[in-house]
Parts: sequence; structure tokens; C-alpha cells
Amino acid sequence: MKLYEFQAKEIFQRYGIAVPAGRMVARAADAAYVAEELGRVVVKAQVHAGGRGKAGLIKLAESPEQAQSRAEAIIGQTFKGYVIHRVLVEAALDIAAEYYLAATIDRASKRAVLMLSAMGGIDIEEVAARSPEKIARQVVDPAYGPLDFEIRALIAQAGLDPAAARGVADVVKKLYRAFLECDAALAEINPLVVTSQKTVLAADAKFEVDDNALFRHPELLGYKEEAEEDPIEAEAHRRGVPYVHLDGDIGIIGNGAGLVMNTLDMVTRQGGRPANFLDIGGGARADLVRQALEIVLMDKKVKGILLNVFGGITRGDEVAKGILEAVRSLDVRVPIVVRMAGTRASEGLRLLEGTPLVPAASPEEAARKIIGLARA
Amino acid sequence: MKLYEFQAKEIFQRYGIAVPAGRMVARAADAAYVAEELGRVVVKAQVHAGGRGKAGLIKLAESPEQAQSRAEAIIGQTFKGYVIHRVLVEAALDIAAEYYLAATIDRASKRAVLMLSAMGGIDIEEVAARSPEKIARQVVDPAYGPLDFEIRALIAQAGLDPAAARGVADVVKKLYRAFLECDAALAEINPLVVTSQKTVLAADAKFEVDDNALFRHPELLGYKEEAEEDPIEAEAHRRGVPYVHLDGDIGIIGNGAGLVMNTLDMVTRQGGRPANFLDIGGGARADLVRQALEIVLMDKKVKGILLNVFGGITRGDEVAKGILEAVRSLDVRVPIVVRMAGTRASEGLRLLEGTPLVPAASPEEAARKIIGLARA
Amino acid sequence: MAIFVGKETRLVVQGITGREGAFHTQQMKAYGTNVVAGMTPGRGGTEVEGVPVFDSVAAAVAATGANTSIIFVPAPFAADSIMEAAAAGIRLVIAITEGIPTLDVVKALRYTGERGVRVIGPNCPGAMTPGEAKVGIMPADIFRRGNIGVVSRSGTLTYEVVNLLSEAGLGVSTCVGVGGDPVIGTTFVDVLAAFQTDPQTEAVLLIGEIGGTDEETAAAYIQAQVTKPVLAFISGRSAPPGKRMGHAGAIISGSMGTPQAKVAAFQAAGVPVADTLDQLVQMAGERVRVK
Amino acid sequence: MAIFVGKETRLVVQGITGREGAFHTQQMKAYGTNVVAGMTPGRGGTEVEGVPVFDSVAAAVAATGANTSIIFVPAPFAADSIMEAAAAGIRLVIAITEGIPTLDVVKALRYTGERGVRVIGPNCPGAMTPGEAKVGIMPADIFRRGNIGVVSRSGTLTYEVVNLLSEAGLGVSTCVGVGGDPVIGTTFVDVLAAFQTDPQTEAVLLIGEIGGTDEETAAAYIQAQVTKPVLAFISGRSAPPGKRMGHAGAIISGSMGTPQAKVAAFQAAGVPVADTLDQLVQMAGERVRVK
Repeated sequence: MKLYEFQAKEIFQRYGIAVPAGRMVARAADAAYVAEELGRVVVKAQVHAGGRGKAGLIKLAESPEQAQSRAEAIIGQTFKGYVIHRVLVEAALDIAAEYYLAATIDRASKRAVLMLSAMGGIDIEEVAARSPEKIARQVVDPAYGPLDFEIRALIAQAGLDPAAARGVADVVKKLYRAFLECDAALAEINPLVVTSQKTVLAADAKFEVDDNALFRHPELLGYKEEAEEDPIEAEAHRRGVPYVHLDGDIGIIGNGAGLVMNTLDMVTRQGGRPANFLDIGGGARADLVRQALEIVLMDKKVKGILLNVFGGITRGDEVAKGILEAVRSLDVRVPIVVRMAGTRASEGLRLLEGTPLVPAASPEEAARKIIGLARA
Repeated sequence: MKLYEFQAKEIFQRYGIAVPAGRMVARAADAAYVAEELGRVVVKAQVHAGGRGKAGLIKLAESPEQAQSRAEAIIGQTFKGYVIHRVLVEAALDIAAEYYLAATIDRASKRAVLMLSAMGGIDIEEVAARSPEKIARQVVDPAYGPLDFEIRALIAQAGLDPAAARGVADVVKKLYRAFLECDAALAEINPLVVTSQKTVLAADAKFEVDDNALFRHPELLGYKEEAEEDPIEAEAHRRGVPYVHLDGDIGIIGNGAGLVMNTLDMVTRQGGRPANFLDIGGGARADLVRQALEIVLMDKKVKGILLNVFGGITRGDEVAKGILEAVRSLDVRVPIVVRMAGTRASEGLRLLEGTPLVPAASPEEAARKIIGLARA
Repeated sequence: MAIFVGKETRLVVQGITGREGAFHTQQMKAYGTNVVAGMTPGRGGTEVEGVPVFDSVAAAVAATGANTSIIFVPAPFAADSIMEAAAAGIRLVIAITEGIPTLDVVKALRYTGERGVRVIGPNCPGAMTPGEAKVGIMPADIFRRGNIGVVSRSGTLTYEVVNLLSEAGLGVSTCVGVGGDPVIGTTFVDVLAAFQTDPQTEAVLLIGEIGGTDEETAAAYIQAQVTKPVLAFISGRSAPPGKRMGHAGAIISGSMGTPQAKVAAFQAAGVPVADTLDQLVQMAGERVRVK
Repeated sequence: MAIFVGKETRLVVQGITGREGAFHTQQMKAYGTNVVAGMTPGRGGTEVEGVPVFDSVAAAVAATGANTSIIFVPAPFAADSIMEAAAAGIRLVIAITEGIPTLDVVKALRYTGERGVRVIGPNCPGAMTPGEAKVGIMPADIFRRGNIGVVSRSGTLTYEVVNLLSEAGLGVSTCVGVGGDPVIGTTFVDVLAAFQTDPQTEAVLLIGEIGGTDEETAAAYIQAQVTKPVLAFISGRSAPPGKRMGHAGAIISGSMGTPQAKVAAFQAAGVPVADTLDQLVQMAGERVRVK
């Protein structure tokens, strides 16, 4: 679950990390009101996508009037598919240095890792690609947490201003604590600003929570409501169905994440464009297939559906019966191709003959068939 | 630093451990007021000493009137040298089972240890002495904290009612967290009560904080004020001097805890009774010796002082000068014997000749001399 | 035994009294796996599918000599179950459970790591040595015994490969699903190392997917250490960056984990990469003599 | 080298720029200890008593090959310093600092333990092999080289024993102060094991005190494993229960840590217990041939 900048900053503040004074507003007039109080401000679009600066979605405003006009220009814009509803209006900082600081999971070491760089305020992916040595890393042993001497080494390696070292070390510890206690997947501050008065603040904030850990974070559930922006994804998740909305027109349903992913690949390979990823998991009970079809059909762009099922422990013929039952209970107006493999797959496919469902024996065949039918 | 029961319960509550409803009062009339609200209550003396129950300092009261008379009987009593100023008035519990639960430091494993027993509500030292197998123990690996399966094993080993297992496991985790985060030396619940409604509460509470960790617990400093009961010890600690008040009449001062402890042994061995333990630490600067003498003389029972100093890196003659300087600046009316050993000890002892300070070459001789002089 | 599981496996099923645990215990027993014990706290003394249930793994190990554990415990308690198995002396823990919080897995692997205990998964289909033992949830019917090692981050996709292999008359030595989570106990490299020293395995099929750098690490390892033929396939080539395709591990973030990088790494290491599973199996057939 | 410290010791002083650190660096150098480096964060590049100072132990080790560390860092930061030394490859850490929170010590010893690093202390006077190296704060003047190993929980009391030994014409192989805290890195048993295999040591004086059960454990160990003569002394026999006599470790709680139990344990193990230090030294003289 990705949080908005203002939500991430709420968490950081809870852990004692300083952030600029500011308020989140949904109406441009309110931005002027906040600027009256704060003086020179920055108006920042609240949206789950990176690259806001380059896109003109973070703007300095010298006056309340300018703050209002900046907010007016931003609110209502669509950016990378997301409609911007709110802006964060924050006091502009007196910046002496901009650093990059993050905690995330390092798959290779199977542990959390702290990353720190003196190259803050710019796209860290670019820094990572061009000069990876500019990003200092410290893997955190979960048995001990980051130790003081490790943090000192991290700061030294990153080559930060020694005068800021103590303040940064303090933020590093707090960031890791927030990361750990909130079960984060990512906690990032870019830039971490050192002002000319040597105070250290999180000028921007990204925070991503491990969805699997949400069950033990009732305090974060309020953010969840706000986090989902795609209405179909939101509905799918309410029903507990792993659905990812994409921008094509071929609906994809399958059992098992790897199988579905591969089905997307097949459709793409044959020139089609998948409308979604949807995994119905083990087996293929009729009610689950029905739920899946309902969700996929919420996307009005869908012109055809590919159902790819592997009959594993549940046998192919039983799976076919489940699918038939589900489809009959719905009024489906688009073609459906069913590809089936595994235990008793041929028996399963035979059951589909004479029904509106189009059988296919291989992913390639299924992809070809559904693309053809959808174009017809 | 030992906390009072009501303070320990404040901490437990902060960590989510349930305690009986109750209020701490200093006037007997207030006990009646609390009992009006709570009904049947227990009136419990707040004092830093064990064995309250046997001494009649924990009493059930059926009515507000009885609560008041119980409180009147307790407040003002002296128990094991402590004057009782306050009582905790608590709702009486509907007890189904009484367990013992504690977290402390296990020196042998160099880790924290959890202890759990079905033999709650009685003196655990007695249980430990008579049937140690009735106390289940689980050493906690600090790298992971107590793990769920370890707590299950602990509960199974202690032979608790399985119906209470989940509730007890929850308290165990919270107790450990309180222990860890407050830098405790001991966190004990005896009895841990399971009511007939299967709720689990800390009916009594002991909590001792590691003095060395108080610097990082500003939230506990309020308890510190209240914790010290011996006025001389309190004054000594304000001055940063390790002083322990005992009940004899020979004041003991020395450098190094082991040396002072051994000096006490020597005096006791020769039939004297030490009035205190006081360690001036490394060297023997005049101002430190002066502070030490002032503190020891606050005890009006003191009839003589034994100063036992090892001239180590600081040479004996320099130590002697420091002692002389300190004693001269004070008006000391009791005899002082100075025993000196180590580097240049004989030179040091020679400097004391012709002064009111009585030199001695061995601890035995020093002890014999000061006992004789104090009796004179 | 080819690798990890086989005739020597003495299995304890953690979470045996749950729906999944009970069903797969029956399936594994039916296949011939030596399921010696089950474990669910508070259910000790009962039986599931003829298997005695214990209150703790320690009790199960003491009574039955179990050396391998499979975990069907619900996600909130699964990491603790992994650690309990390791503490009780189990040497191999196969964690089927999906949806364990990542930081729980980090902690559990720190714990098992310092005890030298191997964990496969979590969020994996398990491991299977056809004809000897199935410790997992894969459909046994589709497997033929043979000399091809299969290792994969995906479940159903693996079944598909195995099914194609069987249809092509080829068989499997051991099939290991390492799991689709970002943090897993046993990686491609660990499995490749085991296949390399396994006399039964003559070639290895590696089913990778987008996200992470396990495939790149595996490619480097193959080049340096593996002499047996390895063939690879990468799933998720059409996935857009930043979208999580079911597997928490399958997500392209920035320049990390792209299919292009993985394919390039394998090719640079001399590992052929198939475009489709059919092609993968066909390539395998060309390299392995059928016994 | 008798045990732990000697000619091979290459010492880094952590907290060298503090008052205590600087003073004892001078004292240790004057004795001939091979002090190769100092360390204080932010003070790298400077010198103290002619010793180069580094920002981290890792840098000190890299530049000087230090193998032993002594800690004079203030209590709030001392546990981290111990871990830093262990992470940098130091094999023996002697922690002089007094007043480190017990749970910090617990954590630090967990850390050093899994790295096989020995910690002596904290809250100890250090270790000294007369004629070779002094890694601690003990007064060097009172020591004579010899063949008696001394191990003690107390500082000044140890000096007193050593002083008496010297006055009696006896000498010390190595003197180790294990420290007065409840949780310490090196216990009596560890030191006894080292003395047992040390050719220079012919007899051992053990200065115990009330509190804990280290003495009882040592008694059992001596009976089972130590063939050299051991003589014991217990301090704090007159201390009332529940009172902390300076040393956080010296406190009798309940039936634990009483002097009676300790004396009885030694006597049962055949270890003579002296009533006074004079008597202890006299007994030592009767058992050791003076070289």
C-alpha cells in the first residue's frame, strides 16, 4: 500500500522526524489561506507517481495569491493516469544541503537495507544507474537493528557534511524504527534537507506498507481507504481477488500468479493488449470464477476474455464444470476462450464443446483465438 | 531503582497489562471514598519491602468504613525500617487461579529470563528453594525477543490451565516489552490472577529499573524522587557517591567496591558493626574524601571511621596528603583510622604520624584499632 | 533422493488440522511421502489422516524423529512456526503459506540461518522428487521420474512445464518451487548448487520471472560453477514497471528486475533462454538422454 | 604471553581522546604495551601520546593490524563500541567502562558471541601479564612476574592481593579482572580454562564475591577440569541481603549468591577457601615454587 506524501509525513512525525510546516488542501482557495500563515510556500501535488517536479507539479509560491493560482493549476490535472485531488502546501525551506535517505528490503541479503546519498533531491534511479558508488548502503541485521557505528560508517561513506552527521544519524535511526514498526516495504526521504541552521528535515516522503502486514496495523487502515485509486482494483481487493488493472482490451483470468503472468506475455507476444491481471488461485470453484468474470467485465474496454487454467490437484474436468456453471449464471456479452492444461485437461476441454466457451489446447492457440474474436 | 506497587502498575498499564481498578491514597478517609466507588476492596501498604501479606499490611475490606479503618491501621506503621505513607485501595478480585510471572536478568546465560509458575500468590523464593521444578524458565534471545512457540512451551511447562494460556501468553509478551523498553532489572507479577471470567490481571506488581539506564528514561525520573527513602542515601546519591546505609556504628570509607566490601567483612569479623558502605572510587582527591566524611557523619550513630585506601596509580603519599587536607577542613569529632596499602603506602602512613589520624598497616589492624577507639 | 526431499524425508506437517494442512497431508501420504507427525498447538494427542498430532514441533521430533517440516500455518503465525521447527532440530522447512509479512520472513531467516537450517519458500508449492516424496502441494499425477531438475519462482507455471515434459516423455529428478516472495529462504543459486552435485540430475530448467536479481546472480553462478546444461525461461516479460503481478516478488522497480536484464545475463553466461515453455521443453529434450 | 594479553597484543584504545583514555594510554605505553592505535569518531588523523587516532575501529585495524581493544568510551556509547570492535575483526575486547546498562551488555555479548570475540568486563580493571603487557588500569608498580594466575571480580581488592603476593616474593603470570557487573563477557570458568592450559601458570587465586552463581559454577568446573591448584577467597561475607555493595553484581537476592553457598561449593570441590587475603597469599606461597 502506497501512502501519499502527506500521510508518509504524518508517520515520520510520529517517529520524531521533523518535516516542514504545512497543510494538505483540496481547494485552491485554501492554499492561499495556508500561505498567509506560512509565507513563502511550496505547492505539491499529492499523487501516487514519481517525477512530479519535472512535470511541474511541485511549484514555489511567493505570495498567497500565487499559492492559490499554483494550486488551481495543479488540482484536477491527470498525471500518469491519476487525477490529482489535493495539494500539500508547505513552508519553503532555507536549504543548505539535500541528501537521499531510504530504508527498503534487500532481496539479496534477505534483510532491510539503509541507503544514503549526498546526491539528494534528484531522481535516485538515475544516480543508481550512472554512479552507483554515490549511494552508500548498510544492510541491517534484524537481530540488532542499525548500530551507531554502522550509521557513522554509512554517513562517512556517503560523504555527507560532518557537521550534519549527528542530525542525520538521528533521522536514520528514526526512519528505520518507522520502517520496522509499520512493516514498511519502502520508507524514503528525498530530499533530506539540511537547512543553513543545520536542522535536518524530511522535505519529501515516500512510504509503502507491506500489504501482508496490514492485519496488524489497524492504525494504518485509514490510509488504505484513501490509497486505492482505481475503482475496479478497489472493488477486487474488497472481494479479496488479486486484480491489477492494465490498459488493454483482453481480459485475462488464470490460476496461479506465474501462469497468469505468462498468459499476459503470450497475449502481448501475439499482438494483443491485456486489460488486466487476475489470479483466481488454486482450484476453480464456480463462485470464484463468477467473481472474477464480474470484476473483469467492470472494465468496459474489455472485448474478450482468456481463461487459462491448470488442472492440478483439482482435475481438469471438474474445473471445466465450475467454469461452465459460473458463465451460465452470468450474462456475458464478450467471447471467452478457455485454455486448459494438466490433469484430465482433454476431458475438461471436451466438456466445453457445444457451449459458447471456446476451447484451446495451448496458450499460443488461446491467445490467437481470443485476439481474433475480440477484433471481430 | 525500585518502584512502588502502584508505580509498577502504572507502567504495566502503559504496556497494556490489565490491573485491578484502584487508587493510591495517603489519608485513611480517602480509602473510604475509593471503596464507595469500588465496593469490596483490598487495602495494600505501599512500601519497598516484601512479605506485606504475612505482616498484615494487605487487608480485605468489605465496606468503606472497614477500608478506612484498615488504612488507618496501616498508614504510619514502620515495616522493615520503612515508614508507610500510602496505601493502594483496589477492587477485590474474583480469583480462579493465581500464577507467578517475572522477567529478570539471568547471569549464567547473560540474557533476560522469563519465569512462570502455577504456584502464584506465595513467596516465590520459598517455591524456588523447595520445588524449583515448579518454576518454568525461558531464557530470551535478545536478537528475537520471546517467540510465540517459546511462550507456549513455557506455559505448558508451568502447567497452567490451558484455557488461560492465550491470555497469559499475551501478558508475557507485554511484560517482556515493558522489561526491555524500560531497562528493567526485574518485572514481576505475583500473583498473576485469572478471574472466573478468564480475564488475566496483575494483582501485584514489582518493578526495578537498572540505575545505569536511567539516563535514557526521563519518563521514569518522576518515580526516582519518590523511590529513595533513606535520607542519607538520598543525599549521597545526589552527590554521586555510592553509599549504602547499614545499622552499625563504624563508618567505612574506601576506594573500590571490592575493597570496601572486604573492609566491612574485616570489621564484622572482629566484632564491629559497619554503619555504611562508601566507595570513593579511584584515587583519593581531597574534595572527594571530604564529601565522603560529611556523608558518613550525617549518621549520628557513627562513633568512628575506618578509611581504607589502596594507593594504586595514584601513589600512597599523595593519597595521604589528600586525606589530611580533607580532614583538616572538617570538624570531625570521632576517631579516624587510616589503613593504606599499595604503591608508596609506607611513605603515606608516615605522613599521618603526629596527626589525629591513626595509621594502620593491615585491614585487621585497622579494624581492631577503630573498634577499640569507637568503644572508648 | 535426488535433492532436498526423498525416501529419507521424515515429515512433520505444521498446521495439519487446518483445511489445507489436512487435505495435503492426505495427498502427500497417498503419494508415498513419509509423513510421521502433525503439529497444531492445543491439538496434541489427536490424529489427522492417521498421523499423530503434537502440541509442539519439539514433541513431534522427539516422538517421531522428523527431519523435515512443511508449513500450512496461517500467515500471521507462519514465521513463528518456521522458527519453532528450526529450534526443534528440523533441518529443512518448506513453507507453503502465502502472505507472510516480509519482515517476519527476514526475522525467521535470520533465525534459521544461524542454525544452518534450510528454508524453502515461503509462498511456494514445495519440493518433489518423483517416485520418492512429495513435500508440497503440486499435482503428483503430472510428474514422471527422470533426470531433469526443475527450479522455479512460480507454482502453476511449473506444473505447466512439468506437464509438457511428461507429454514429451521426459522426467524430473527433483522439482523445487522457491516461491514468489521478495525474500525467500532458498534461491536459484542454492538449488543449482544442489543439482550440480546430484548424480541423478543431468540438466536443469530454471523458470525465472521479473523482479529482483536472483536470475542475474544465478547466471553468474552457472557460468562459474555449474557444468550441467541449464536452460532458462523468464515470465512476466510484458508486465509494466511498478505493477505487482500477484507475486510480491514480481515487480519491476526502476532499472531493477527487468526481463531484458535477466535474459541478457543468462545469454552472457551461455545459458539458452526459451521464449515459450514449449520451446523450453523442446530444448530440454534435445539435451537430455531419456532413460 | 601467559593468557589473553602479552607481547602479541596490538592494542587499539577506544575513547583515547577522553581524560581516562589518554591517561591510561600513557600508562600502558610506559609499561611497554604495544598500543598501536586510538579511536574516537570525528578525531581521526590526530594523535594522542604519539598514538595515531582513527574515526572507526575498522580504519584502525586496517591501518595498524590491531587485534585487541580496550574501551574507555562513556557508558551510554560503550556497548556500541564493543560491537564495533567485534565487527572490525578485533578478537579480544577489554571493557573498562563502568555503568553500562545491563541490557546493552546483553545485546553486545550476543553480538560478540556469534562472532567468537572474547569480551572481558565491562566494569573491570582489565588484564595484565607482568613483563609483557598491561591492558587495563591496574597499578603496574605492584606487580612481579611469576607463575600465579589471579582472577577476580573486584579491582582494588585484586591490587591488594597482588601487592601481598609481591611482598611475599611471589609473582603473577596473568591477572584478569572479570568485572563487578551482573552480566560480564568472561567468567571465572573461561579464565580457569585458559590458566589450565597456560604453561606459565602453576596455581590460580580466585577472588570471588557475593551475588550470582559464578563461583559455584567455577567450583564445579575446577573439580571436573582443573588439575592445577586453585585457592579461593569470597568477599562480602558480611553484606546484608538485598543491599547493593557498589558492584551491581554483588547483591544477595533470596537464596542466590550467599557467601555460605559459595564457600561450601569450593570446599566440596576441594578448593581451599581463605578467610583473609593474607591467609590466601600465605596458602599460595605454600603451593607454588618461586622461580
